[in-house]
Amino acid sequence: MLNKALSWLAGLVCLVVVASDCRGQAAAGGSVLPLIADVAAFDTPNDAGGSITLTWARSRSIPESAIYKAYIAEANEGPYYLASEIAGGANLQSEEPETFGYGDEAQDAHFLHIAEYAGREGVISLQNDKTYYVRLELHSGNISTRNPVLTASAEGNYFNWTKLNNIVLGALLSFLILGFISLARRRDLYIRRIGGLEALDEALGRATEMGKPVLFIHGLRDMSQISTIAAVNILGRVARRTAEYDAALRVVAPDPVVMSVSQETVQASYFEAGRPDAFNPDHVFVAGTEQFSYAAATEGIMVRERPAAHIMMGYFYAESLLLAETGSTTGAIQIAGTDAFTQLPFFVTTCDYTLMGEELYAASAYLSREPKLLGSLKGQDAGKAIIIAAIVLGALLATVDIPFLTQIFTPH
Amino acid sequence: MIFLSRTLPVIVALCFGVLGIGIYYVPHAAAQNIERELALWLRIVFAFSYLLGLYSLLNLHWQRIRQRVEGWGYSAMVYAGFGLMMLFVIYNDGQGPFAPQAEGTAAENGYQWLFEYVQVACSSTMFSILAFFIASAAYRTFRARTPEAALLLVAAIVVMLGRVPIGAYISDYVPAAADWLLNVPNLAAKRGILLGVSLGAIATSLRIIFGIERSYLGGGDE
Amino acid sequence: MIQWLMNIDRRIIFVFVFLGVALPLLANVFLPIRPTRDVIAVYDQLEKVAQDEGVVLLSFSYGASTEPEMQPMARAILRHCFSRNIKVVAVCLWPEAPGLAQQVLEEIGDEFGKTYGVDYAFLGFKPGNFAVVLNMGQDFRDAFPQDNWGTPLEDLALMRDVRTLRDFDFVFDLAAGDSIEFWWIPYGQEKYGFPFAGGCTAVMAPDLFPFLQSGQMVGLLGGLAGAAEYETLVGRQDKATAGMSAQSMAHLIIVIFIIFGNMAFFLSRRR
Amino acid sequence: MTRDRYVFLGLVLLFAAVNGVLLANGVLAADWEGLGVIVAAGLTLALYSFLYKDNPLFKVAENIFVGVATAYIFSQNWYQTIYGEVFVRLSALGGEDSASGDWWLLAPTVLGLLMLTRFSRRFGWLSRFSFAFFVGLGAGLTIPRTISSFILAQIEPMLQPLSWSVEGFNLLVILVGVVAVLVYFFFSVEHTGVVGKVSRVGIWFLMISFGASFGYTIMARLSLLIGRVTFLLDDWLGIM
Repeated sequence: MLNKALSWLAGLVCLVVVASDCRGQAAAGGSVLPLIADVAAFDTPNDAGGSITLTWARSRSIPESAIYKAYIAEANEGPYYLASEIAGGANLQSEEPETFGYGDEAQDAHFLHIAEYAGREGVISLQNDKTYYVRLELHSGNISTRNPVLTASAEGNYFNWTKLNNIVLGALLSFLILGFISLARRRDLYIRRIGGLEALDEALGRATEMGKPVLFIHGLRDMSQISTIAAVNILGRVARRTAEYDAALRVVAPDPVVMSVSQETVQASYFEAGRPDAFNPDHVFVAGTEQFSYAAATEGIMVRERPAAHIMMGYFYAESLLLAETGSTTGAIQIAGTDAFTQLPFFVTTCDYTLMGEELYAASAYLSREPKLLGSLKGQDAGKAIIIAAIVLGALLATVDIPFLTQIFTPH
Repeated sequence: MIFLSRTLPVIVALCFGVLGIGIYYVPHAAAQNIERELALWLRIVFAFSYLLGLYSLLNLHWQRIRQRVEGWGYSAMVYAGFGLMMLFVIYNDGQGPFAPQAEGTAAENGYQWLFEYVQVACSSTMFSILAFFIASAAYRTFRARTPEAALLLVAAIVVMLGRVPIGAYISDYVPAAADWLLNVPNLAAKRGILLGVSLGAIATSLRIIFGIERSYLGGGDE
Repeated sequence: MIQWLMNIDRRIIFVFVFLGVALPLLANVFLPIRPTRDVIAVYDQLEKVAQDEGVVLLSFSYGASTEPEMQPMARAILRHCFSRNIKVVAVCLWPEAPGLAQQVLEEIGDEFGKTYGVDYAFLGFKPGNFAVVLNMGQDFRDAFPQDNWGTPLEDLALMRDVRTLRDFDFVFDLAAGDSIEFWWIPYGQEKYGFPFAGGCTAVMAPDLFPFLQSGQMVGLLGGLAGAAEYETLVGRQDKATAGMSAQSMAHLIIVIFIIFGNMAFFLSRRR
Repeated sequence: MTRDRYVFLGLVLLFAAVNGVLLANGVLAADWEGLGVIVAAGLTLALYSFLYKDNPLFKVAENIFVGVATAYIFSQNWYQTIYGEVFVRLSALGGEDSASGDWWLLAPTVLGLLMLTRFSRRFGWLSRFSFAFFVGLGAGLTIPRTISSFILAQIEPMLQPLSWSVEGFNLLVILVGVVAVLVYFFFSVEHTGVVGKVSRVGIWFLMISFGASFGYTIMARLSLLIGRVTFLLDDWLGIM
């Protein structure tokens, strides 16, 4: 609709230009330059208003020193004020592909946005929905040409067409993610085995053999965080196994809410394993609430009780180093899982197995089979597949000089 | 009642979520004014959310003092520090709390004094303690247990030497290698992670907007 | 022997580290520093702003816990701005930042005889993280109606022409958290396209390289080393440069520890 | 335990003696600044006592500082926003010179106040409206900007022509790295065969980047230590 109106306006303007061609006049005092071809004036698209745009054809015959001058007025008879002047070779439409496209024709046309001009009483900004009269001139040495006056008015636009790629990609990703979530509600979706979970079982087995307890350590974030929810899901699995193997389990948390949720989870797991009697709520407790006192208290448990396995899950901050360091010196098997990328290096170098970033969520989805987690994960996988395809294809096409995908993926 | 306490908040989230997406694509002044107004609202609500954090911290320590939990004396210390600073905050150089904040340096103003000599001193010391533990961990636990961990450690050593003046003393290749590691393979991995995290953020946002994720609302309705 | 060495009390290692840091500081050794590309890029950008007599927005997004890393950086950047007569507007996006920002602004402002309100302005802290950036972009006065001490912005000569983020020639964020990546780039730079760069703690620095290559950031100062490189460019050796000898020594000690520890690890495994 | 007690007592006395000497020699002035330096040095050393072992001195310093920081953060919210904007502007409402638009300010104020009901058993559900607004709007604002800044803007610089040059090689490495890391975090396919190999490459890239982060994190912590040691040696003892 809007585009149609624009092209109609442009067409009208061209007509005016053609009509005025025959009565082209030379400016006073100089010899004649040809009139500037295909001049058009219209509202600048994709903006909040307050700006109009002039476009005209590029002339390759004019000297480099030539300059274009645009004048603007609020009435046909003037007074006209200089709005802008640009060099003869500047402001090609190809410099602004988001507005004028990537076609070759953009090489052969100029553009100029006018948002303000220097009036008699200082700088005046263009107003919306007001008709402005603009005139383009070309000056070269002491000769010049003056095109007839055009009119245009600025207005606020309702859609930013330069964001088209953004909205299309957003809609596609939304469709995929929401689609997979609704699919996951109807049937179970496949995700691959997560290596870390096997390592976890192995560690629990060894703890049983050694007859020592297993220590589960929560990260610092509260129950509303995905990483904490994932940690609780994994704790459910750990508790189930320790109940089955009859191994002792200790759980430390820095937050009372995380602790009580963990208690419920462990209790439920012991119940499922048919060992409700073996559950002791005192084994799930808050070790400390401040970062370093939590770490120090947990270190104390590591050193005193010498658990056979330390399982650290959730979002960790700088205390990760203290935990993992003390933990590894006690000789326990250590398994960590965190989406705190800054702390991952410390876990990788001090733990026997580390679930990195999204692997933690995937493990949580794998264990809980919750549709919203599984569906999201699958939807994100689809998004990754699109990105991988775009990268590989786009780079290949760009190499053979077809920058089609590059243009699509350029943000404006 | 259930509609009011459960369904309506989800509808509110949906409306504002869709509005938040929509105004991004509309350059018209009307939409931009809405964005300006909403940004202001977010800012103000954010300021109140700090009070929530304040309450929850003070309440936590108050409960510990009241129940005489082991180490409750340390919780009293939180109140001591808080009370002392609050005196200066409220006093505000004699102007009281219903006036703009008073100007002054640490030498003139108890508020700045406490900030500079207690808060800054303690805060930065806390994290510098980690320097010691890193050294001890470097000595005792950062092990190349797997080929991957070995690669990690080699990269770490190159970066650690290459980014400080001593690297160039050892060889000109050290800073150059660190530079390449950071700008090429590190960049690639970080970009891969960023793309993954972005898709995750979009998925989480969608779940919130469409009411699939409600845990943030609190109140244990799920 | 190796077992004994591996099991020494970690407090002995702590003493090593303390000495490794303290001795070079006491010896006052200055090692020559070579600025890297991303630091030079920030310097060049500010030089460009100086030529155009522009205004810079300095955002303080760090708190007391990273003061030793970030404060020298803020000092070096401000010295560059004030020595080249660049006007500076400072805002805080972290609640703990104002005390630190005020300190450096007054210190460096006095050093160059700058006038408050004309050469620089300090607008204090606003809560809201990304929402403050969004708000500043739409309407700067809406986000910061007054300066830190309640003076309306109209009364500050420097602020008269500032209406939105577009009116700044350069935005520089000093970040201890993810404010560069998750507040300034998506909510500010993405829409308004101003030249943007940042200085951050070393912890954050490796995460920001993708944004340098994509051009979303002009340059980057990473940690105390970045600050030292900037001090070198500005030609004024200060705390960061002084710290570099200790930093080098401490890195060397840690690298030796890692190598030694791993050698012992493999030797004991072979047995 | 008793030995530790004597050690601490000795250290406290030593600290007092050192400060006495510093004040007597004029290294520290007997004013608020001098006192500040002494307090800061005392707290710094108290926190460092954690290196010996977790102890009451450390915990006292840690908790006092948490209290001070909490009050500081409160004051910044109070003076700049809750008083400085909300209170001042709302109390001007109804006055003659207030713009009519200011009434809008009531909305976020009410939402902010509702947030505070969260801890109430009876009215806690009211806080859900604040969170719904806050989190819902945040989620909406995030989506298009994430696509623009983190997906499009990060993909576009890779879709460039490959060439036989250093830049071309680096671009190729980046392409391979990004794809391999994405494959590593791909959960719909078993990591065997080609996919398994590519994901191995992904792990290598991840490890190099973790190494870079590891090195930089060590640098950061040491910088903080350098800052504190500089404070102790220079500002407090005056021997640098």
